[in-house]
Amino acid sequence: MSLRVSSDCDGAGLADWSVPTGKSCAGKHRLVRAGKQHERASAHGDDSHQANGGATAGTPPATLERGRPVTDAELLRRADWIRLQTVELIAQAGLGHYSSTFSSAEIFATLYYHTLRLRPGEPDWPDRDRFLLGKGHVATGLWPVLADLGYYPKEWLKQFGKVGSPVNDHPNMKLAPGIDFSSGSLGHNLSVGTGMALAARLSGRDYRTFVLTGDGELQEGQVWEAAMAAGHYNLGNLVAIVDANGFSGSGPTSQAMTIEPLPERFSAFGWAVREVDGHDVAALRRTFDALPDSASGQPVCVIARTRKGHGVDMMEKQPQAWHLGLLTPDQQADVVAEISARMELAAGSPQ
Amino acid sequence: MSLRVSSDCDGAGLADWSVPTGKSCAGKHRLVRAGKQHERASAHGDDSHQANGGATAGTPPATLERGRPVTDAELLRRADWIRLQTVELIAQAGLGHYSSTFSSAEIFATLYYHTLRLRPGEPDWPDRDRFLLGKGHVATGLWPVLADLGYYPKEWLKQFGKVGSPVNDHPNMKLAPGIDFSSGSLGHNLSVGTGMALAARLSGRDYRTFVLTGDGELQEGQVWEAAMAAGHYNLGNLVAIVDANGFSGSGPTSQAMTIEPLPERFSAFGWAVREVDGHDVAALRRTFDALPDSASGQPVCVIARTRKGHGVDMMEKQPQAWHLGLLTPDQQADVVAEISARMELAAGSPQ
Amino acid sequence: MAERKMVDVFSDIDRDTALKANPSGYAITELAAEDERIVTLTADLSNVLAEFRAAFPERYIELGIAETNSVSLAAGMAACGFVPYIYSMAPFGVLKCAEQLRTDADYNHLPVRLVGRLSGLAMGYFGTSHYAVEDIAIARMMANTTVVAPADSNSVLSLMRSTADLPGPVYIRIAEATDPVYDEVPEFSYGQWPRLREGTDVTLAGHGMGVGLAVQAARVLHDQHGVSADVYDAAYLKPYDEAAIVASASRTGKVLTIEDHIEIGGLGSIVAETVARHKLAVDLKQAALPDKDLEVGVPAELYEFYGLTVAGVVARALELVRGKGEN
Amino acid sequence: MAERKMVDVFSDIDRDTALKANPSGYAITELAAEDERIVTLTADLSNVLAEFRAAFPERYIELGIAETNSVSLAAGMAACGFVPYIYSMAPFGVLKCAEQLRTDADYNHLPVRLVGRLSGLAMGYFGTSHYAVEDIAIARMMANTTVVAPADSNSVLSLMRSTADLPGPVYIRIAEATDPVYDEVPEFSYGQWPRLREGTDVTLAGHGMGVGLAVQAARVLHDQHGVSADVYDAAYLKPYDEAAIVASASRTGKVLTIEDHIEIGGLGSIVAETVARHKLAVDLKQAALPDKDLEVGVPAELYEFYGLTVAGVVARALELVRGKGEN
Ligand SMILES: Cc1ncc(C[n+]2csc(CCOP(=O)(O)OP(=O)(O)O)c2C)c(N)n1
Ligand SMILES: Cc1ncc(C[n+]2csc(CCOP(=O)(O)OP(=O)(O)O)c2C)c(N)n1
Ligand SMILES: [Mg+2]
Ligand SMILES: [Mg+2]
Repeated sequence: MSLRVSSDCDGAGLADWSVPTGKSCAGKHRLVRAGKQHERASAHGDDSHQANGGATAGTPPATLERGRPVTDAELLRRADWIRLQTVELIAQAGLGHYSSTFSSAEIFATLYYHTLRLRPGEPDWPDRDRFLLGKGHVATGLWPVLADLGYYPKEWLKQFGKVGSPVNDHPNMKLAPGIDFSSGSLGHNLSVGTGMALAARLSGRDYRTFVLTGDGELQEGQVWEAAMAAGHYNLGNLVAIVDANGFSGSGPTSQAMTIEPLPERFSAFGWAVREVDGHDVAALRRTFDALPDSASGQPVCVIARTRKGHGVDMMEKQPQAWHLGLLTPDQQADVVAEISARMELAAGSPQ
Repeated sequence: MSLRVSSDCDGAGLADWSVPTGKSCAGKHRLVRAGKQHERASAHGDDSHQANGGATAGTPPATLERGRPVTDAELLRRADWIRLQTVELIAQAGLGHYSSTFSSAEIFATLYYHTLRLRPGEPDWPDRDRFLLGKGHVATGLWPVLADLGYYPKEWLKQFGKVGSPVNDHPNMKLAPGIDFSSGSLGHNLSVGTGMALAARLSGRDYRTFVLTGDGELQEGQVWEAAMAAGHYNLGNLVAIVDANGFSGSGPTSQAMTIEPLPERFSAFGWAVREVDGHDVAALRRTFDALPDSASGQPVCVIARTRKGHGVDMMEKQPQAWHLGLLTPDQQADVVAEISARMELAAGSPQ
Repeated sequence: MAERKMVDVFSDIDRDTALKANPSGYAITELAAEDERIVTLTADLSNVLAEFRAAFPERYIELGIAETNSVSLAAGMAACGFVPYIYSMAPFGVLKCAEQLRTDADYNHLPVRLVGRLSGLAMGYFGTSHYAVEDIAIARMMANTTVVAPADSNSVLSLMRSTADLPGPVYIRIAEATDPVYDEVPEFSYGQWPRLREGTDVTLAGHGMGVGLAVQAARVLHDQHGVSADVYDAAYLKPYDEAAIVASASRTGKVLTIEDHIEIGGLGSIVAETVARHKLAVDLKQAALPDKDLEVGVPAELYEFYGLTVAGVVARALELVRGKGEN
Repeated sequence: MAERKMVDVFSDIDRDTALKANPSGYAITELAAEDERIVTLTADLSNVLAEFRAAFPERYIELGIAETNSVSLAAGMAACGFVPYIYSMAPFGVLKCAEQLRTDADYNHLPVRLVGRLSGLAMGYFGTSHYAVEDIAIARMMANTTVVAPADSNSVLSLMRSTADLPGPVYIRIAEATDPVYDEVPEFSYGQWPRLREGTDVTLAGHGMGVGLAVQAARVLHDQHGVSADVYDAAYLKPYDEAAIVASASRTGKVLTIEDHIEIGGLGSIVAETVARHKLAVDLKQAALPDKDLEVGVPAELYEFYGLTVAGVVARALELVRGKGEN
């Protein structure tokens, strides 16, 4: 953890997200490490994000701290709200991944409304916790959340599926603030996250990196290369969440290519393993609250046992039929009714 | 296991190794399955192997059956002979992988002089056991063995390292009889072997497929994709032998990128695991003799605990320095003396 | 706006449509009935092989989302006498497995076939990670591999049949949801480009979805602009039809290539290289994807955006003919 | 025959020689002293970074034999402000990781650098699996990636220094054991090709080991054959120097490209495409590797076999000048 600062750079404080600027400081570059704040809330590259939702000039952007208080009922409602928003976005575009998004809804809700340390007004704040959507095909579940938290205006959602839109079927870090890395090709993001966790350690920052992977995604060998590296380097600041819904695109993973026994596989690769019901927000909350200290010696794999299509009966029954599809207007009305009824019930019930 | 023979093909019995010939049988192709012998001992492709060592027209080629009787002393001598031959081949070419070959010498000896079912006079005999050299950089250990068994004339070894030679630093199935698949890029051959094991099952043949992998090689994610698939398909006819010498190219695997605990990793991926001293030929023999029936439900991983450079003191002490190198003439004289002395001792000792 | 939505070419929902839009799935079932060495493999893409799986359940091998393994494993099967067809999404089948394809299949001259569904921008909606727009450039590097890009369903049938017995690897690049070009199953000669229309003013050569555009554009050019186009189906990208390029380019002096691929390394490069080596001073243009960050959207919108439409092709052809907008 | 043996460019045995033959290892140590964002990563190739590891032990990350992971992981570090240099054997660094390079580094405009040691036929002895002879073709498909191929140790230093601050990915293709071309560290302008000799009869353009061959061949052509060659160091393959090609080709009417790469997709294609697009009727030839199965042997023998020698380049240049042996 002892990076030597070789030389200082006039003027601009080069932040950890900044792209090398070369001439601007005579070729001398230093990392800004923990504790230093940088001046502008900005983007990943030369061409900045197209908008910067929450930041207001003058006032320092607010930090959403880890472990924010929230009731289980609120989280469950939030998860169902994510489902409803997803149904809308998919209808707008004409095709989408329903059941895959539904299995992650409680995970999204818990991470973004309770667990992660974020600064929506400064999306590239170097000390934010990172979240990588390995199973990038469920970005529809993330877009409404990021809009709600103020990363960008809600109007952006209306662009979903159109040429030029910053929010798309898969997330692109060059286009949408709040996206820590692009995804779409399964199996890459645990490697990317391992790199981010190593980066945290090297720059002395205490952010955590969370990577959500599909269970089918674990069939990619690159995931095991990354798992091996994270285990080898004792990256206690890295958390893999497996959305273990038992299905990949065309059927049950147990039939297509089994990935079990998952706990044994991850522990043999040097990880601490937690198994949890991925729709039980209380259990998810507790699991994330009890994550070991970042400096601890083992990456943590949270195996979230989920149901693909959870929250909509007909999808739970035929998860692979709704991996990629489009509800007819009638079906959509039924689905919306089913979810909304549950939300109202929850709103009426005591916490 | 019930392949329908859709139609018969006039004339030529298309053997399992044969490349599709298209017009020759009006587009109708069938697999030749177990029990059927094919007519010619030939090569993998249109352009045949450049020689066909043992086959004599008229007499059917002899089969070397599994579990051939051999003494431990003979196997140990054979292993040291492989070391001496390797030293010679490398001197001839000017660079080579000493310590990596030395750690596999007893494994080569046991497989080729005891375990594998082979027909050197008919290198492409469909029912032969397959052997794949995942760690292709130790082909110097294989070339003298294949020549000795009659796959090709011993004179071929004199071509080693020259442009146009069929035997090279890494094995090429298009050039050398007895090579079941080319290798060189680490991490591929367990996938290839899984394909061969599936092929055996589909065509109703009882051959076994053995894949020798380096332990550093296990850092490749593709190995785990293959391990997963072999476990999933219960390929009891597949045997992975890990040459667990504790070093990859530039240092100890434990420092570079740990692959332990190996037994746990393979069992979590659905394999039966055997651990054995990879220089103890009796133990190797017993392990291979006791392989479960091919129809059994689990691929077998034999973890051969070895020493990289085994058999030459100075190389055992500095395995990575001799991963790739060239002995000076003086060093070579010492190495040859050390190995030869041991061989003479063994020749004198009672079995 | 209905046609502007993403067409579902591979989910279970509408099996009838899916199968009609799935000629490579149809073709392999037919071929496998004749050739029992044929097996199919997918990395979580079993939907496109529903018919095959029903007919030959034991000859279908699901390999999970593990593309590199599927290529090397197929090579192993090929070395034991099988003829494996790997069905994959083109971006993950080619780009992700370039080394395995080269080292295990191509170098060993093994009859591994890769059927790349959803090539080019066909997965537009899914984002750039799902684009296969440099696959031809990569496949073309492999000395022993045949590369074909069928124009429509009938061409898929023809090219899959006629390449089935080739001794080396074959890459079959499937363009999705193309308009029909051939009324019946055409005959292809290995490495040759059918001449679909004879003309003298400008050469139009395309592959995959580019063929339909060329044919339709030629009609418009003739009917509305009095321009006579020489049209080729460049279905074979390796080997390609050098004689056809030279003959037509010499005739017209102007060549427009049309492809759902980046402007480097594909048909555009093939034609440019051929023209240069033959010292033909010819005007060249490409309707292809630019060498820069690509947009995301449903395919129809993307094709519009990049001029891969009949109108776009007509416009470029007219520029060529009228000597405008040259680089 | 000593020089016909395999030169050991990366083992521990002779550390002095290894370091002298290791300018990319030298350069990165120097750069890292100035820029603390720089980290290095290898997949079991730590030998080539001995000096860096001694100077910055905590900034060296060994990743084991897992090339794809190293690329995506580097992209993750780059997204957090680091500038990772991945040192790998060129065949495993580029071909095996094409998708990770494109999707994670290039599409995201991240400053990931890939230093491809042992490119072309430099690992000849090890067999075709170890050849990196289509790496330029693949790297050139990536819109945001800069591709350079230094001619000698001084060029390695220059090109590594001058690309260190680029905002996007860089692929640095290292040719091993080349003869010196530059007496001191040259200055490169981004995307431009230094003109090493002025001439009027024939253009010689090479990259990597091809530059030294071009320079030496030009001398022979002049002294022994009275032929005046226009010589370029085509160190930048992306972006490349279109103006230089056009100017020189127009001047000489004859261009010979020289490269340790297959004849498709590399410098030969770049020049052919440029010439074609500019409608220059020029005679073209390539000294490159053929599009067929390649031989195995130590590099020196292979270069001899494929005419990648001074004599081979002179012979081809003379054919061009005398109008013989054209295709
Ligand atoms: C490398 C790669 N191969 C294939 C695909 C196509 N694909 C998209 S989603 C999917 C299934 C994913 O299954 P899983 O990881 O279990 O996620 P789930 O949808 O069940 O949450 C596939 C194969 C892809 N995106 N990337
Ligand atoms: C894909 C790939 N990456 C890198 C190499 C270069 N390489 C050759 S041998 C070797 C070390 C292998 O270590 P291990 O598998 O343990 O084999 P050992 O020599 O110890 O038997 C490496 C990295 C390669 N051949 N293939
Ligand atoms: Mg799943
Ligand atoms: Mg080892």
